[in-house]
Amino acid sequence: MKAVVLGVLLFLWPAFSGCARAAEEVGIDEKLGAVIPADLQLNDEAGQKVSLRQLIDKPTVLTLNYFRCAGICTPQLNDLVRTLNTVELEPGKDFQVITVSFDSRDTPDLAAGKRASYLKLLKRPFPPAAWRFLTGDEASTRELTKAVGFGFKRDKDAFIHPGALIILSPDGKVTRYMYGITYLPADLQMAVGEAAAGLPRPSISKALKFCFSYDPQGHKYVISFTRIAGSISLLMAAVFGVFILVTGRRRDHTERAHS
Amino acid sequence: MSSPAAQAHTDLAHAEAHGQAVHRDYAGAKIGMWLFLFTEILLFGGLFILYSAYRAKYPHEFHEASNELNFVIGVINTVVLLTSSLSMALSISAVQKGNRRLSMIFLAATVVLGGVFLVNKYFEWMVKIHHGLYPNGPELLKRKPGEILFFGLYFTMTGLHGLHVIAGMIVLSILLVLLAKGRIGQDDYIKLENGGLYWHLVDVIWIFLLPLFYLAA
Amino acid sequence: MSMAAVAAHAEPSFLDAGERKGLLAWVLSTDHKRIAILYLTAMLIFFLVGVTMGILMRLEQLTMGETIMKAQTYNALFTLHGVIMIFLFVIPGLPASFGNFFLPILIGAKDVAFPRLNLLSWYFFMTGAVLAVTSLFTGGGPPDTGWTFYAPYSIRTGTNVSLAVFAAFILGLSSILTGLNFVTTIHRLRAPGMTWHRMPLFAWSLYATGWVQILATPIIGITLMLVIMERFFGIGVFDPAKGGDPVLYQHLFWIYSHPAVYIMILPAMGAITEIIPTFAHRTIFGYRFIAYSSVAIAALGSLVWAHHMFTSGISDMASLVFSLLTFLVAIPSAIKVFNWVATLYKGSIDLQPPMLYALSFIFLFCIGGLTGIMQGALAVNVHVHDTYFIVGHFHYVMFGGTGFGFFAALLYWFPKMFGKMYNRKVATLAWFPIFIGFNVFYFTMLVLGWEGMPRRYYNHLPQYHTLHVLATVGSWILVGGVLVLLGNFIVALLKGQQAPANPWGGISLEWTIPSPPTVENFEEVPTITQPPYHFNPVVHR
Amino acid sequence: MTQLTLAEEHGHIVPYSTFITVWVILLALTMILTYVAKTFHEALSVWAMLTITPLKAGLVFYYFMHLKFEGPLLKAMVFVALSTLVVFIGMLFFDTSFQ
Repeated sequence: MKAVVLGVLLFLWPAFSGCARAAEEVGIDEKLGAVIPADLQLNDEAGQKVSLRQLIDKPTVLTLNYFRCAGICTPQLNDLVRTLNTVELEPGKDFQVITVSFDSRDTPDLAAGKRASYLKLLKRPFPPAAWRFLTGDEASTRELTKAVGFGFKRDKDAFIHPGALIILSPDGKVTRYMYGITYLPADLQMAVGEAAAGLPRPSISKALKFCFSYDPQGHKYVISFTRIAGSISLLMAAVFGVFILVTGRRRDHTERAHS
Repeated sequence: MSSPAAQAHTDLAHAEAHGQAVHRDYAGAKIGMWLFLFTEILLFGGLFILYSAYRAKYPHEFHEASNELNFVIGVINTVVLLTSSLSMALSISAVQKGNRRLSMIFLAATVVLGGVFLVNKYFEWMVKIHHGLYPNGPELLKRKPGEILFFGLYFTMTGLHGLHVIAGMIVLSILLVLLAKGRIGQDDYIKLENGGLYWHLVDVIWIFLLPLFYLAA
Repeated sequence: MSMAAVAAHAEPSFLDAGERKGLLAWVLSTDHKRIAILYLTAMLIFFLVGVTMGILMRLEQLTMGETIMKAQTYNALFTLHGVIMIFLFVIPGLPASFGNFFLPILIGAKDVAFPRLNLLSWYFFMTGAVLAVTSLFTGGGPPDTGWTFYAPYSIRTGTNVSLAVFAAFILGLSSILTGLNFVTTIHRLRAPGMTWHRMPLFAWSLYATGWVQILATPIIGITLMLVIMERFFGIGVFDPAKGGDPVLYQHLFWIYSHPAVYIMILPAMGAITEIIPTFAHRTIFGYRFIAYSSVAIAALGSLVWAHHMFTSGISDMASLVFSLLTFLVAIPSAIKVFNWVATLYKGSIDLQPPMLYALSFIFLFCIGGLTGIMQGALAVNVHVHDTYFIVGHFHYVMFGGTGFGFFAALLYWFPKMFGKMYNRKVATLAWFPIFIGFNVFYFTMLVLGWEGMPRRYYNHLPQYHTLHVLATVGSWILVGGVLVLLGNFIVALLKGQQAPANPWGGISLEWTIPSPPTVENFEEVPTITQPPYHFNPVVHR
Repeated sequence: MTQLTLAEEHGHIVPYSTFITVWVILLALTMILTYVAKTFHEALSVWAMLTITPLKAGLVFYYFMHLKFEGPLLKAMVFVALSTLVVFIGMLFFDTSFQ
């Protein structure tokens, strides 16, 4: 009965209201086929101004991170390294990787350090020019993230942001999004192949991963709260179980006596 | 464990197969109702899981947001629902004793108290909505994430509970009619008892909602 | 319909009885047997729709690049294939059809505990099905989230997710009502002498399934409702912009959906357990082990949900524990397999069609289970995550397991349900293409996945081409066999021979009553005096 | 019909006074809970919530919902359902608290 009422109510909603949308969205708002603003000025690892037009001349894997990230950025880039190690493509010739920091406080120095450490992780010959780490002022990086539909939000000192690879064609067109923080070499290979042909392709596996800030104080609270809740529920369960055993046995006896 | 005496049950199936109501399997109907209540408990359980996960994550925000709820209304509503539960239980005892008139009075009181609860709830919601504190409301979106979640959960859980109260009132009203017509009486009151079980469960859920939202400050 | 049956027995069969005629006699009937056939018909139609979508997807992979459809169409197709197959065929599968028909008969009852509720749950099922199909053509186009409706994408996408999610909610409700009905029936309506340990094992498996349906389905119900609320009101619980945590959506989703795997497989195991002793002419080995392992699978299966989330950023500690629990579930499953094999050992096996499919079930389920355990091991999981290995694995479990169990049960009980015998030679011949096609198709998928072929993509790289062609050819063989099998049933319905009351020499209660049964099932309520599967003079326990 | 449990259920009538006593206790517990939550600091009020609320729910289950007068079967079922919920919550926290 109640279910029917509920069902009818639920069914009527679509008639009344459109889809509610948050003002500022964290996540990916796909911009397949859009061309990134190629004249944007960013800083390379030596602090020199460089425009994306100068860099993008082949299929490009774009990742958006910030370098002091304590969340998913490191696992994401580590998995990208794992993928790059096995992908059957030649870096620097078939494709390149560009990592842009969306945190304006990141410096070219920091970027250079990151680059060095990730290049060290790569187990195959990888021309340094095939993986760039760029930084920039807030206005330029915002323009870039907006153009590719990458929504993130500042949270105190950290950022809440999604994890994804964005594949660009040689002329800077967005052709594919690869969501999450783990990737398959074959997937990347296909994506790069399509980017080379300039064909935008809709995405799959849209389970986005998000990066949250870490709050040590709150964390402590979690554990004590859990402990309390856990011990109480265990206690209750035990009491209830004993109770059932006791009353149940008595009932059994009377039943047997009667039948 | 021994098999239940089958004669009664096969009688039931027999009667059902012919669309007659000869005998009611009293215990069977009750088991069925309890199983249904379990699904309700787990339905709300999903929400309680979410609540506890988010409260653990945003303890301070939940604390502050809870301060904005008027706990007096919450406590008054608790008293109203507890009293309605009492009159529901009394109604069943009355019908068991064969006092149908008294049973009807108690049942009607239960429905009326349910209505009082909803009216209170309505005013409480309206104040919040008036201040822009509703999901996607202008005021709420300016708040911290934890507070947005608190109010999101507040509206979802009290709203779903409110729907259950409405459903319970409808069921109990139907039972009131059946009671008036004599279709429920001293010898066959399982419907009333099952309706009562549902109402009490709605009460229990509110018992949990009170401290989670109104007294979390 | 079957005049001979009417002549032979005083009472008409349930197919002929009743005052109403035509379609109304079916859609208004509260007879558990008619409702079972309503379910069966509807599910077989949805199954064929799902198969068609599968075939189209395989055709797309026959060549590289765009073969017959665009990537967006492929996305919609695999979502629909999943939703239709899982929610409309595999989950309701055996309980709603064979469970409804045979549970009351197996325990010596005349109907389920709540016959009207039973009919209502069929209507919920059909409503959910219609809404699910409607969601394809209306709103912003077919849902493209995959059958998991993962937040936050599912709360953002412009496609018609709301309606599809609502459909899943209604289907869940239908599933809950069926489970509730079965549990109450087993508690209240067992015939005199039918103690718990004299109950056929199919009833045991339905009992365990019923509990999982009751306790796990509400969680998905509320989760799906929250997705709808999120879409319309923006309450924020799964929206990271408002502080929500999408990982919690995955938790709640898998709390239900992993046990759902056991809702799918347990009844199939139960049906197999009925078939094996009949055709081995031997008491089932380890009755209590099999009965309790059903309950154990249901209980343990509810605890392992997070192994679906190893790459979703759950904590390492939790990963470890869930990994361990996943291995634990394998134990009761293995107990069942060992007991089946022990039953076959030294039995005089009669390789009739139902037995043939039942034996294939054991084989295919073992492959499915073992590949599942491989994923339980963490390191492997990360390697094969989101590849064809996963696709191959769950098709081995769901098609090779539940699907073959369904076919076996249909072959076993068809003569009882309709009073007609199908052509057994054709059924046996159809087994060859089905079994061979199945393995060519899905084993190739396992290999593809192991080599890194990503799932859910309409295109593939040259190095996978040969295997893709092989899989597509396998799909044709498989579907050809399935069509022959199902066609055989239709022919039997139209002009099959009258089936005897007990064509297989079974000894459970359903074989003591006429084929098809009368409305009341039993002329006289049976009194049970011995354990089930009592083939040998030696009393089992 | 001759079954014991049926006869028992038909026979058992809870006196009005029992229900009224339970109701008074429930109201008193509500007041205590509110008082504690509003006067004392967080830890104590969380503890009060964790003990008093299940106690209240238990009273409603036990008396108002007649669980006290039911057979062991129903009690066991309620136990299974509630422990399932507890286990779900526990397992989920197991993940979130280690994250």
